[in-house]
Amino acid sequence: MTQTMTMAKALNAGLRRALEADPKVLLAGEDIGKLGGVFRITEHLQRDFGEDRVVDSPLAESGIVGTSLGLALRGYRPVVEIQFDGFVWPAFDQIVSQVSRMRFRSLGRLSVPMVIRIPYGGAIGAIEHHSESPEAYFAHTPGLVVVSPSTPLDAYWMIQQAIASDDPVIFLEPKRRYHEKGEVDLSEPPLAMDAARVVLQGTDATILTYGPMVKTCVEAALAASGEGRSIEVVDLRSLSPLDDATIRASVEKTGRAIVVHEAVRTGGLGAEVAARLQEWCFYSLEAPVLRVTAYDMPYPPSRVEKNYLPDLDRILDAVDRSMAH
Amino acid sequence: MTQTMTMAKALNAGLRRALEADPKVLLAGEDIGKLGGVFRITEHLQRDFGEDRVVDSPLAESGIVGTSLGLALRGYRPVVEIQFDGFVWPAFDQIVSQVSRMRFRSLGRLSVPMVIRIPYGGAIGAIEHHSESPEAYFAHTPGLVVVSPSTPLDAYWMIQQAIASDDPVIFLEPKRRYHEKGEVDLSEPPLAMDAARVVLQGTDATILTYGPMVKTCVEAALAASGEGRSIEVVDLRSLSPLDDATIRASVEKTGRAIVVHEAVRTGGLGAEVAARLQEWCFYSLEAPVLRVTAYDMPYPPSRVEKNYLPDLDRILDAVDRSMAH
Amino acid sequence: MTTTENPDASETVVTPGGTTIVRSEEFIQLLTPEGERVEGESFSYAHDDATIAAALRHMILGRRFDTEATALQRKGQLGLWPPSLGQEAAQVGSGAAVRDLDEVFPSYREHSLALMRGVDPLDMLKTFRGTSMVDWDSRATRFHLYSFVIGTQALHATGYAMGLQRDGLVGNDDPDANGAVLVYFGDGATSQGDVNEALVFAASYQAPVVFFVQNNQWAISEPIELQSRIPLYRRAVGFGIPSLRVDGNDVLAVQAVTEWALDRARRGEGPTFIEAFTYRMGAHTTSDDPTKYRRREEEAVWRTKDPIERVRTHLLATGAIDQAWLDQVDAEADALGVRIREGVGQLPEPRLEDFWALTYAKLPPALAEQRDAYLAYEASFEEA
Amino acid sequence: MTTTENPDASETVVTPGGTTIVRSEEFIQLLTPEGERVEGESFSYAHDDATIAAALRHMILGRRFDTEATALQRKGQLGLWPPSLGQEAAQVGSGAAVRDLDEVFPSYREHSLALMRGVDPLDMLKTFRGTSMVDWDSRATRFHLYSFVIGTQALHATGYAMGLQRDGLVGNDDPDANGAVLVYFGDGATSQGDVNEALVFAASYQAPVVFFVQNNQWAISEPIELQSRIPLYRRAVGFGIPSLRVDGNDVLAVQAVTEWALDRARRGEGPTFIEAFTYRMGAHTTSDDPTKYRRREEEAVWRTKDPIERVRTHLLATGAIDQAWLDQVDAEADALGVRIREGVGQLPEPRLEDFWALTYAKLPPALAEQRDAYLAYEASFEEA
Ligand SMILES: Cc1ncc(C[n+]2csc(CCOP(=O)(O)OP(=O)(O)O)c2C)c(N)n1
Ligand SMILES: Cc1ncc(C[n+]2csc(CCOP(=O)(O)OP(=O)(O)O)c2C)c(N)n1
Ligand SMILES: [Mg+2]
Ligand SMILES: [Mg+2]
Repeated sequence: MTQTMTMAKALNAGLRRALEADPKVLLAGEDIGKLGGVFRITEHLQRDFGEDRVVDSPLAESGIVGTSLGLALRGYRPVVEIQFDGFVWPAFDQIVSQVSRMRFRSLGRLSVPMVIRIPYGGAIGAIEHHSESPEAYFAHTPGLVVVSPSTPLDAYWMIQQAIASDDPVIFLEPKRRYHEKGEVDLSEPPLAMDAARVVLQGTDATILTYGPMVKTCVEAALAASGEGRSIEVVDLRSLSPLDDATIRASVEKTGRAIVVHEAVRTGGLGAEVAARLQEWCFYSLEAPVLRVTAYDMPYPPSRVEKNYLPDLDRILDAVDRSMAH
Repeated sequence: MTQTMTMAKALNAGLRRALEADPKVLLAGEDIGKLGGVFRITEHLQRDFGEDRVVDSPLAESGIVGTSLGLALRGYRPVVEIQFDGFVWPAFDQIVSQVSRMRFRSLGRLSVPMVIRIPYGGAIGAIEHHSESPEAYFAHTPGLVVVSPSTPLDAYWMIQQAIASDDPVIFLEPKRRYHEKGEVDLSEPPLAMDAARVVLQGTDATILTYGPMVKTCVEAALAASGEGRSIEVVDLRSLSPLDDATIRASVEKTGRAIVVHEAVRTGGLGAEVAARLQEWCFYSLEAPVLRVTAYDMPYPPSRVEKNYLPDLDRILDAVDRSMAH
Repeated sequence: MTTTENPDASETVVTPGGTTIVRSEEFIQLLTPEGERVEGESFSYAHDDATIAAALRHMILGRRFDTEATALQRKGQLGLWPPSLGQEAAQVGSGAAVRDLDEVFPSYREHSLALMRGVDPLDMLKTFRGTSMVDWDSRATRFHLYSFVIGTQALHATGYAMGLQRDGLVGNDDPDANGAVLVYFGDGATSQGDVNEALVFAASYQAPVVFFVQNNQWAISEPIELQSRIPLYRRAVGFGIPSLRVDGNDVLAVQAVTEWALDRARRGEGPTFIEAFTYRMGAHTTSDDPTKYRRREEEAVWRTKDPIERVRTHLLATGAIDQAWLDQVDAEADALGVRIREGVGQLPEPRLEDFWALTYAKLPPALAEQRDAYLAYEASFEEA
Repeated sequence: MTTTENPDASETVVTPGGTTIVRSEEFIQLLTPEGERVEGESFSYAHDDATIAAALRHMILGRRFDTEATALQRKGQLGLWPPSLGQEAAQVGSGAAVRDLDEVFPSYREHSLALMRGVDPLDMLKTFRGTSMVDWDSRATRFHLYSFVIGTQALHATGYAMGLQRDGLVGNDDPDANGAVLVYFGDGATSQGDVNEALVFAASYQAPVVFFVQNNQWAISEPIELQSRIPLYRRAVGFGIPSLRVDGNDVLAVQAVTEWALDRARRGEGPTFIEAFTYRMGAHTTSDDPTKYRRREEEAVWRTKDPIERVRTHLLATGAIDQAWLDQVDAEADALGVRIREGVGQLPEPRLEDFWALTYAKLPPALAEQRDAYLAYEASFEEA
């Protein structure tokens, strides 16, 4: 059963299905009730599942995550919405010191099946704090699963897989893709949440990316194919743990790798991917792993964000540079 | 004028000198007054400079950093003590969203000359949250300067340089080295705060490290030299920005690099260093950049920390693996 | 079910002269919605009609600016706008209490106040047009940067106030040698840890800071009851901070109360917490749709409490102003409208290359390289 | 200087029967330091001498355990120990109020309470010896993990209480079908954003949670006055949460007040905030040196208020216990001492390889590789 829908609708449908499937699932966050969230991802869910399961929270992110941890200890599966990427930091202590470690600190007796949904990334013309890409901070934190869907199909299934996971999941929603449509097969998940996906097959070089940049990278790869280049695109999907096998196989095959993300370059996820690849594929790499990322500065005013973020041209430029080796 | 002193004393002396030199310098933090801090780094400073300049703060890290930001806007140069590494997270929002960006968001009109001192790292037999290595989180945050001294000499001068800096500085103190002694030349700073230092010259491979691991790496290099290997050790000192020139020159010379840190491997600073090196030295590297780090799990009980953290043997093992290429 | 209501509402004495206070149960009002001046139990308005007229002018200009900005957003000239419609008295009344050495820390909705402090309205639009970060001189205006992370500025303000203490600008005999800090945040913000920690620090150090909450009844779609089931101003009592609630749509009462609180702070008597009871008559921002979560009836009730209407009625009745005066202010407002409508399209477009230098005091080599590579890359298109 | 003291201390009615309350100005005490039973204005102790004797036993055993652990640290058997000396009544009295479906969220100093909840003392030592993380079954004991980040557990407890509400375990006619959450933190913790946010959430949802502050006058070297210039229990009033202060060294009063508060919570009447006024008679931890920051005179005064002494005096006077009874408890305490002194050295040493599997529910391949590489590496030494 396949339907065409936006990522926003797919998330809404996935949440709905999770709420239906398991009475222990509940949603919490600011404005997620009557308003349905500022992005309407939870639209009508409070109406249909009640205020006890779709909970408007006081305006305090640490409180939202901390109380959700308590609910998780009681056997609930809380799905928390952080309104925008830039507002997750007040909850960072709870996430890093508590949520990510409860299993470890309890010697495996306790688990925290919590999902923290974060609309993230830029290119939506927003003011500051509304276009951040915080994935590397989470990926450096053992105990957290960090994923990002890039299509409505993945959004629909991954949100359900995240909720079903017994580990805490940071669920990064590429908000600039919320309103783009795609086909969603509602019958069966196409892939496990922890698997990367080869989106486009190629032989000359591999572009590794995730979330909002997948579409841009596919466009770049298609443009490059016009110039006779065969570019493979890998959607990482799971940013922590990484799907090493898929990443490695692709780059061993092509011999060239370019990592693309919206987060700033220094200390971004691209660094980890590059560090692994150069170790795994030392003898098969024909060029250094290149990174196409935002520049090392805070997110600038939105009127220059198109220059700040990776785009088709910069990705193609990196492909050229890689191929020139 | 050279004196032998511990790093703890060197920091105390450096703070004292900064307090003397500039009436705008003030210290804030939990228990830093009468008690002199749980590590006694601020011992006697409140007695000598008064409660207005050495301020015991209520038990709230976000409050400490947030009010210090306000003081900085008023022209003060606050030096904040976070009691232990694991307690910096409640202040993370203030650090990431405010302190690091005030210059940027004010278009350069404002600056935040704040130093955030964090005793960090493990190997002191402590309970959880007291042995963390959070440097990568800060290094991924544009606008922050992140440094770590490895000797009493550096501690004495770098704390003063950090206080003199017009940028916010995350000042990471390797607490396991607090009580080790070293020579301190009080007359003149030997090096700028943003420069890496070649601690040991060598030709076969470069070990890149910082903070608590410098001593361990030097010991490893000396042990390796017993086996006829010439290992260069670079103390990064400035973790953000990195001193690219020194790092690059060393690895171009030796052709081999091993990065060593206490933080977990995935997404650690070693990833960034490796990513840069493989790009810069693609043709001169004779082996992949290797990383010797803590394992990807939360900090375990202290009775196994010696196995969890890099030690002399694991570093030598990495040197062997690098040389085997 | 037990109730947590205070059985004894008369617990407290508030005297502007400065004696004992825990909290006032009084709803402080000096000008009714109908435009009648009333005497408060503890506060009275110390200024003449000319001062009231000046406040009216600020409110009218503030409202016009806000309405124009909202319209500009609708026309695609701004990315977003958070309207301040209905909160003019809270902002202008408190702003009128600010003196030379005082400092104001706003949230992101204090547009009327920004104008009073001399911020250029076009500079304010830059942020919301996306051509700039926050482009006004917070030193010159003593009006600090807008803050978009809820509650964060409460701590900055408290720290700044601790700086004033250290600078000897508090508790001097000469009142003109004293300063204080006035910080704004919303009802929703009171749930944030940062705001509560600010109360702890301010109380602990008796910092000269006045916490000014515009309780506009809503935090986006969340009603005040979700944040607090008891009147909000009581929050600070538990921290040892005197607290009161004022009719936030009454510019006279707001000014009187804020003057008193700032004065206490300047004299070295510590922080105060003011809840200005007001209403967000418009949407949260231009992206918001209040029909999803609140009833038109509620909005209608609050329209009868409009903060501007009552002052106009009053001053016309006393004869302090006449239609000609109002026409002149309207003309001024029209001119403001023209200026920003014409100016907004001319706001300079930012260039990415200028932003690297704003990241650190001195551009680190790696960033200089990045910038230069960016410039070379951009130039390569021009050449092509 | 104005004062923020409440001029009207009689503001409030507290009736354990469950009517109106904002806060009690009363310092609730039912057993004086001299061992005399007194009647409170609003609370009385509902149990017989046997219950008091049981509490005394728990306090004696708790103190012995704590003293032994402190000694073990001095001998190098533990890395650190945070003594609970002097806080036994606060812990045992409140612990005695806990019923079957209740849950306890401790900080890191509730050793007496841990024993009452059935936590094995040797398991408790593991954490401080560094052989384990937190090694007790928080589900079986309903005594949750120790928390070392100040204040964090206040939110967890509140969330857990929200879970009890959703599970239908609150407000049932059958009192045995109801549960509540009791959460502990220190005076210093009240400054943390998390604790204040917990008060917001608890009040907003009327969660069945009792906030139990052991105000032991110190947060390491910081006196309570640095965190709050007014009595601490008043904090929660500002959040709409009934609050009271009890003599934390009076096990009877603590039990009475906690029973009342837990009962309210179980009945669905929402949260309560209890300040147990007590004293940290020892150091903050074995690494601490209180002589640096507090006066011996203060310690001496508090020694006269010892929580155990007064109960012993009282029960001996009423004849509820005699020396033989005391000897028997001492013998029990001796046995406990022997057990932990002998057991501590036998606590199993941890193996790093076991910890990878605790990071995620299912070991990810990369971590399995890390572990296997580690094992191979370790094995290489054995071979050599
Ligand atoms: C830390 C944080 N969380 C969430 C948001 C998103 N947000 C922006 S305004 C707002 C509501 C604020 O309500 P209130 O404090 O009452 O101020 P008002 O907008 O009514 O003036 C929210 C939730 C934010 N900006 N910062
Ligand atoms: C977030 C955080 N900051 C700092 C610390 C270090 N620390 C441990 S105990 C303590 C004092 C706690 O005082 P209080 O809350 O009164 O509890 P008590 O120790 O007196 O029982 C401090 C500052 C910590 N554990 N967590
Ligand atoms: Mg509001
Ligand atoms: Mg204490």
